[in-house]
Amino acid sequence: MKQTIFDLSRPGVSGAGLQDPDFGELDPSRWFDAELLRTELIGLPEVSEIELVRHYTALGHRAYGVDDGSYPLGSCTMKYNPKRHEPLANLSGFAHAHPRQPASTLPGLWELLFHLAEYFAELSGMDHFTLQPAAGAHGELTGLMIIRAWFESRGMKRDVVLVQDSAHGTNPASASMAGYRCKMIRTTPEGLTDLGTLEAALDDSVAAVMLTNPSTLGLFEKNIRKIAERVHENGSLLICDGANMNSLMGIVRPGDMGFDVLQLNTHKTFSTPHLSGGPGSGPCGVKAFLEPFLPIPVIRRDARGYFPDEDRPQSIGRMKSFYGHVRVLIRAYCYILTSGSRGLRTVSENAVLNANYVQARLSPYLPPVFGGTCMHECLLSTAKLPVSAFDFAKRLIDYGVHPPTLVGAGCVYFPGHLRDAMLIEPTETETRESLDRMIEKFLRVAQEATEDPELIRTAPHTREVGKILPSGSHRSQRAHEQKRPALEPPGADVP
Amino acid sequence: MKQTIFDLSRPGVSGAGLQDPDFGELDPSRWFDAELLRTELIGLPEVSEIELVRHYTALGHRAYGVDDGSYPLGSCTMKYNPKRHEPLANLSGFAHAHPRQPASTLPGLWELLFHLAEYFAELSGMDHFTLQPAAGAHGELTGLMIIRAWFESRGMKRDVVLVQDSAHGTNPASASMAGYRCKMIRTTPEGLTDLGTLEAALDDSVAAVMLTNPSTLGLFEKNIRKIAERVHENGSLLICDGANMNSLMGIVRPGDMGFDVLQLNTHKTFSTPHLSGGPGSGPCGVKAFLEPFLPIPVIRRDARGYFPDEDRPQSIGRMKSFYGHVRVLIRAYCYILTSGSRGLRTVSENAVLNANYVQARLSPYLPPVFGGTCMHECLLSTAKLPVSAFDFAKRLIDYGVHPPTLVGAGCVYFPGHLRDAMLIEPTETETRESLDRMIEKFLRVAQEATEDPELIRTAPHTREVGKILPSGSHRSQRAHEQKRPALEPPGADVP
Amino acid sequence: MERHPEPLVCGYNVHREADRKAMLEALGLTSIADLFSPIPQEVRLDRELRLPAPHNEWALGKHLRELAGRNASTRSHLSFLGGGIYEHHIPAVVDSLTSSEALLTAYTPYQPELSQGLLQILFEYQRMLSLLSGLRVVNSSLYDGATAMAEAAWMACSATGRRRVLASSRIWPEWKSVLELYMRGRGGEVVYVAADPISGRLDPRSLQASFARPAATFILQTPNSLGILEDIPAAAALCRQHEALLQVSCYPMTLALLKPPGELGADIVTCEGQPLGLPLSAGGPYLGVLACEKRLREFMPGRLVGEVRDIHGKPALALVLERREQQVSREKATSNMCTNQAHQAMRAAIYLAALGERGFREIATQCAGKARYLHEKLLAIPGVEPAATGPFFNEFALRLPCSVPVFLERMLERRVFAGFEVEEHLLVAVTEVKTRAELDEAAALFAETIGALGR
Amino acid sequence: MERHPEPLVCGYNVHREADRKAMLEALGLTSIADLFSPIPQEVRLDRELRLPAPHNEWALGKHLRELAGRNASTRSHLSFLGGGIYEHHIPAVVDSLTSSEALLTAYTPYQPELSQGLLQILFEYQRMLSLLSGLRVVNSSLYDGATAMAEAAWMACSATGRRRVLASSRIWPEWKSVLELYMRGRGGEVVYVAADPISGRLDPRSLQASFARPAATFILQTPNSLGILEDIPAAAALCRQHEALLQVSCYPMTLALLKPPGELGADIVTCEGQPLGLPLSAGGPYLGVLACEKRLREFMPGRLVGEVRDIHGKPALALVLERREQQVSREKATSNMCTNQAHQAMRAAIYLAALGERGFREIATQCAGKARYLHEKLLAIPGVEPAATGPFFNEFALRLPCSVPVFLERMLERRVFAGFEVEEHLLVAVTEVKTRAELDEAAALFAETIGALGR
Repeated sequence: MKQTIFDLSRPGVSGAGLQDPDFGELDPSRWFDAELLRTELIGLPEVSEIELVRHYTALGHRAYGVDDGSYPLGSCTMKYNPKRHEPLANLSGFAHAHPRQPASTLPGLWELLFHLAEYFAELSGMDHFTLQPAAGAHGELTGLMIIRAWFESRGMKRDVVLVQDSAHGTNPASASMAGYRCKMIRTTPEGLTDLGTLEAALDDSVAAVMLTNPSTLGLFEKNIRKIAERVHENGSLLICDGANMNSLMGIVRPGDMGFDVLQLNTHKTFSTPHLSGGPGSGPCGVKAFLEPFLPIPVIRRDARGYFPDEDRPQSIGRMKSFYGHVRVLIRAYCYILTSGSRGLRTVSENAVLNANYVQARLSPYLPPVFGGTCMHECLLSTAKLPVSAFDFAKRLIDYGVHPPTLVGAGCVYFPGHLRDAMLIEPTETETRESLDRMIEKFLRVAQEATEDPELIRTAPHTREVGKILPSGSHRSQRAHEQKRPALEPPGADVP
Repeated sequence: MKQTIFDLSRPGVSGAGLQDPDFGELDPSRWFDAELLRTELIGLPEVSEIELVRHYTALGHRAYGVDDGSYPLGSCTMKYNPKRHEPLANLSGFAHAHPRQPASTLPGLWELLFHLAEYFAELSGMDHFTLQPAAGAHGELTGLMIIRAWFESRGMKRDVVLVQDSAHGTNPASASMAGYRCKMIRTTPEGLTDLGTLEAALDDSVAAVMLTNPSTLGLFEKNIRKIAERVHENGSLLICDGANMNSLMGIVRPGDMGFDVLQLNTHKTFSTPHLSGGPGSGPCGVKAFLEPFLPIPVIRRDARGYFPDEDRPQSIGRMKSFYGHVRVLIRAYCYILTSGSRGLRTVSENAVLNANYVQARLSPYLPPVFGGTCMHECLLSTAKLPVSAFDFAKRLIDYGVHPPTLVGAGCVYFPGHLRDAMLIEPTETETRESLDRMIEKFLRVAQEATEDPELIRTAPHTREVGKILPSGSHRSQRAHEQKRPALEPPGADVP
Repeated sequence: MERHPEPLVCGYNVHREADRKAMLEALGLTSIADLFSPIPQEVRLDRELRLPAPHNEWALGKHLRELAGRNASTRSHLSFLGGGIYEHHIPAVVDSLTSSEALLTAYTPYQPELSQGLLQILFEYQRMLSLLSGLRVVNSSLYDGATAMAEAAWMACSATGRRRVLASSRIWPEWKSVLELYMRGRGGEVVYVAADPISGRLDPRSLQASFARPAATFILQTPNSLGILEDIPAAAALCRQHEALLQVSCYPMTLALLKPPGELGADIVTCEGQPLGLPLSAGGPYLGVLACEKRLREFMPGRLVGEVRDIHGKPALALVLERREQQVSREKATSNMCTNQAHQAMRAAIYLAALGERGFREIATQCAGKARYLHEKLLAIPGVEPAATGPFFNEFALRLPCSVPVFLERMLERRVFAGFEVEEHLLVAVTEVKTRAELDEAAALFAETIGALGR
Repeated sequence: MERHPEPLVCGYNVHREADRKAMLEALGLTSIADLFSPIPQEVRLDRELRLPAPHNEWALGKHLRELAGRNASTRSHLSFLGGGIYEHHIPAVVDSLTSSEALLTAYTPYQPELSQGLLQILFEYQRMLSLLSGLRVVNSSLYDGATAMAEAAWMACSATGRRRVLASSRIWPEWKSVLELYMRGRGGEVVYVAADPISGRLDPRSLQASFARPAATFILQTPNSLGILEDIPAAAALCRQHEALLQVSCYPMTLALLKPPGELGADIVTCEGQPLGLPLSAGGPYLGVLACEKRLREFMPGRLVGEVRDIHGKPALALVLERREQQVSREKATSNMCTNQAHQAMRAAIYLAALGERGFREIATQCAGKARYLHEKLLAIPGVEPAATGPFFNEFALRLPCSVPVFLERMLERRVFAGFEVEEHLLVAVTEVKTRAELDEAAALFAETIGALGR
């Protein structure tokens, strides 16, 4: 670990002068009672601007982004983030507008958001969208709260949500936050939702069935129409985790499959940057009958123009303090305007093409778990190799490839028997040449694994720190029969 | 060498769509005669945006700037470049203004430039400034052309310029471009201008004497007033290479020393970034009697405001197409406004303090060439060590320190007997801690040099390429008795 | 002249038609349609999407500049808006350092070996906010101040096993809405505790009375929605007495000058982190700050960066305590947090480091000092009175001798956002970016407008 | 509360007073004044500098925004200005990639071991401009188009041993001034060669006549200052006949579509590189492009990046042929060039790579196509006539039935920069960034204004 900024502190140094000569030295003890005032220094570091810049420049170099190379992190969709969006999202009329300005002073903002919601609706086949949710998981929660409000408005109490066992961890967690009990639906040997299990689980306690389609196993639910029928016959609603919408654009729409609610992840489908972990944005779309329940405000249009409507008695309320992640949404809007309908369709086509290409090229050494055509990501197994998927993935780091998604090292949870699976999502922005280079590296690691498994198990060997075992994944730790040495308390824990 | 962008080209790929649907497919052959039109492809590379970004991001990481660490490049003054200047220099009213706009539409620009010229005048003790020159060397040329015009206006022909032997190479080169013959003034054993040699050289062919003060050896010319007197008695003018003005701010002014003309280097004194080699800016100041000869336009103020004046019959004309490097000058203006008079004085004080501190700490191992107090840079010798200054400097690279200035590897030319000297300029933006770390590294290399000189001679060892011998410095090549292997023709030379 | 292959329509697709053909061949397929064979025909879209025609980059720029240009902003108007979101100066170095390409385009640091740099910035953020809040554990971000308050309320419920949440009635109205919605989901109840009508502060007797039934937590916002600084120790004492956790939601700028809530008895501190170097952004993205006592760590939502060791025993940083999180514990997780506001947390860390101890204190002092300067001038206007007697920081509520909405409209015509209406009062915020000339000008406009509107 | 040491006044000085004291002690000195002992008292400044009081960052920002806000620009007005500098679209990716901190804060790559990345970008720039110009050697930049023309004129003088320079009379007037000044310095003579009054192109008979006395070079600008594309082969033939070098100074956008001058007989090509991804910047900084035949390389000013080998024989990049340069050859150098426009050259390289072969051609085609669209509309206005019959690219001269200055002033009132006056004609430039709607609107305004001004 590099010296922290605290280690560099030289008390009494400040950045470039901040004083306002018109006010001079001000003394807070004149304004606040002594018992309110701090009696000791806070302890913040004090450095000059050059020290600040060198410290954070060096840290910024010690990270790995899409701009640095391959990032086939399955289900996370690390595609290229267009540079042109940045200055546009930073335009003064967006970046420096205060959320409490009178609505009449932000007509350009409302117009943009209104149209963006329309585009999302057209893409997904839903009727209305809220752009308020802060991230995909927040969008899931929004959808579930809307479903809940709808049942309540009809005087019905249903307290179960059915979720695929391969779902993103956010799905059951969101259901739980919305006050639902979760029941898991088993995956068939083909990787699809088990229709029998689903039908058996459907009773009048089930408020909703939540599916990811294509699933987190990279497969399209062939029976989706039948599933939707059964769910609706049961009086339940069908909610889509739209995280994988990036493989469907212009080809098929969740709304047309029978989903009543879905959330989108702007970074996965609309190329907003992931920013080391966020902020993201998770717009939530609903069919018309659920529209009254959308969170406030809803952007509407009338004769005078576009405006945020808060006068919505059936609304669930607010999911966050203001309208949404405006400067993230602007990037998604720009992406749609740049791409157009054919461009977006090509995005999905190429995402699927790339995943199948990687699957086909690697399958002799890393066989696909489910075989057949995959969608935008492929699930390959290291079971044939004498090393675990975890070890395999860590070795890829030495070759400048970001590891694929694994249990405990990504946002997808695989059922137990898939612990040796890697979910690989190349994304449409990788060229064939780039895929070939990446495939070459996978193959090299596969060869090394048979020739010198110890080399793989102790990788990475080329980074400033060696292999770090995951803290939360007991399964993975058991698999390696290694204990994580001396887990320290989290960083904020100041001794 | 990394693959070039040409190697990555995939014909038929274009960046994000550029077409204008309102015009559709346009056909140039309808507008231009066939013999005018290209018949073959240009051969430009074609890559998608992600390939472009990854290529140039990787190249951007393979460089070393002030933000990365110590950069004690003597006479080049690699100080910290404030980040706040960048967005201000990019404001729309500067960045998107066309130089052929009517002057009346740019009042803010003229006001800024007018005041900046005033600040430069106050700082340097000159009476008037032109902000037109594109870089320091261009400013020198401007000053010499003004001197030439002044002599011509008085019907006098003088064709010699006297220059210190330790001067920047730009001084004699500029004199030559202005049509002067150069005569060199020897440096005394104390590193100062030899007054005797100077007096002997002064005759009625001498138009000007050009001095750098403090000199490129880091020393202040104690006899500057006497020199100025003699020069002026001879009917010659005294011109200052103001490259080292960064050590004098608020302490002494070249105008008060007797200089008639000087140029400033905005990156050395006013922290404009050096940008891998430019653009810079080299404002040129003159005493009042030379004002009529300044290049056009000159920014003036009258009752209606600030404006560019082109109606100046005695002007030398234009040094470049438009007013100057506006967006570089804005940064210098911001620096002055942030610093104020005391801040600028402190800059010079600390620059000199840091240089003397480094000199004092290193002198047991790397003795100063001239001893005594230096100004903002110190000249140390590796003569006591069994390796050359060139070898020594290259080893510093392995420790993450940019080499100091040397013959053939920097912008200062040292007379022959100083070939083992290193000119070290820490600048005022290095903390004591940072200097101590750098000094530690110098000492480590000095120790290595005595213990394992071969290790030093073959350094650097940690970069993607090994030591490269300079192409131009025959002296240095002879010193090492190594020939540069197979010098290829320059890059643009397409086979 | 040699003809180019057909150009690609879309900007961010990298394959030429020939590439696609060759790749399909490698797959033994003949057309792109074959790739989608798992999708039943009957659900497919049989038309093109109805979206605007593709814009080239400069057409896009013109369009966005036109939209942005129609918005007013704090750059076009003189603004005294606050209410949880404040117009602070953001040093350019914050933008510069956070726009490093890797920090912009990296994923959540699930792979610590590749991510030591970004983990360290988050680690430093956690430590800085720990120092500011006076509590030992800080997570590496939640969505915003309102959701942080709501998540923290649930933490308290989990830790205490109770479902009843008390909250000050003077919480920003939007935040109340979020809190209620989150608690409704999990079956919790929110009960508001009234304020004292004179001081504007929480009424301790009301709080005492609200504790008649056990509660998981009491949530206090300071400064409250009238701008009044609350009495944290008084609330802490009552909470301790009733074995409830105290959550203090505060404006982080106050933490520069005032005692940290953790020291005064708060078990949980939440903030809207926007004032720490984040642009106003017309509503978002912002930053949810969450700090707590060590014993509450198990109940905390979100990511935590901590010190670990690599397999060679070398110290390193990584996400820790992931067993609380959804990717491990699924429906039993403390929260569904996945994507958080990591980049905003980095901004906050670099903002605080750029100002440093005394710089941060200077900014906070100017906020409070300049607010007092304007406050005094406005109280000199006939008919203008303070809405409450309690102490304020940099935002204050005034009783006007005229209709607040009409006043605001008149001021807007003069290109001034004069504040906003809370409980029929005018709430006015002042920050360090206002010059004396601007405050004088504003005061004159206030006087003129109020004078014209009469009584 | 513990007091801080005294704060530092200035933003970019890093020493505290205590640091300075300790360092002085280490030097055996007692005060800062001791450091300046070599400076005689009698020349020292005995007062403080008279400069504005220090501005904090937001005061600085407000001041600069106020100044910038009073300038009109191509963003506030509809502009048809050209004359060597053109309003082209700059892809955001160019700004993004060139703002890498190392590229912003590095020095000239004198230390190739530390600078392979930036050397490579310059190397790629040289190759791209070589392809565009049709000549084998390109340096890694000069200040701007005008100084490049002047430096190249001297190259020709050096190479031929002559001091007489012929130049087309239709060079931008500012460039003529620079050329004359540079040549005056070195004792050269500039003789202008007249154009044909009908076509607007160079009159070959005038050129032939000017060669009556030997000349080092002839300089032809294309498009010329009336916007007319010149006949390079005709000039080349005459130059060859008289053993003079032909320098063609051209608008780089024309090189996308038209034959490279090097192929048509030019020995030297210079350009103002601004159109290749550089902002208008109210005058600078811009980019001087210089390309030449291999045999002229020894006479070239400026830096050259070339392939070399390290001491292990591994290929690398470095500055080469430095024996031409001032830091080696001093008064015998080809020029005094030291700091050049390296960062602008990098921008040009990334701009060209971002567009690529067909993208660059598309932009150039739109420039010419949209210019023709407006040209046609303007010629339909009664009394408006083309000023010359020769072919144009994207800038054209019109004869107006009214005073050009008065017309321009009227158009300015409508927020249109309608062009500028050259030889009593109006010179109008159109680039790819103009939409059809803007061109239609402009044409209508032209018609209305000319109509109102009458004859």
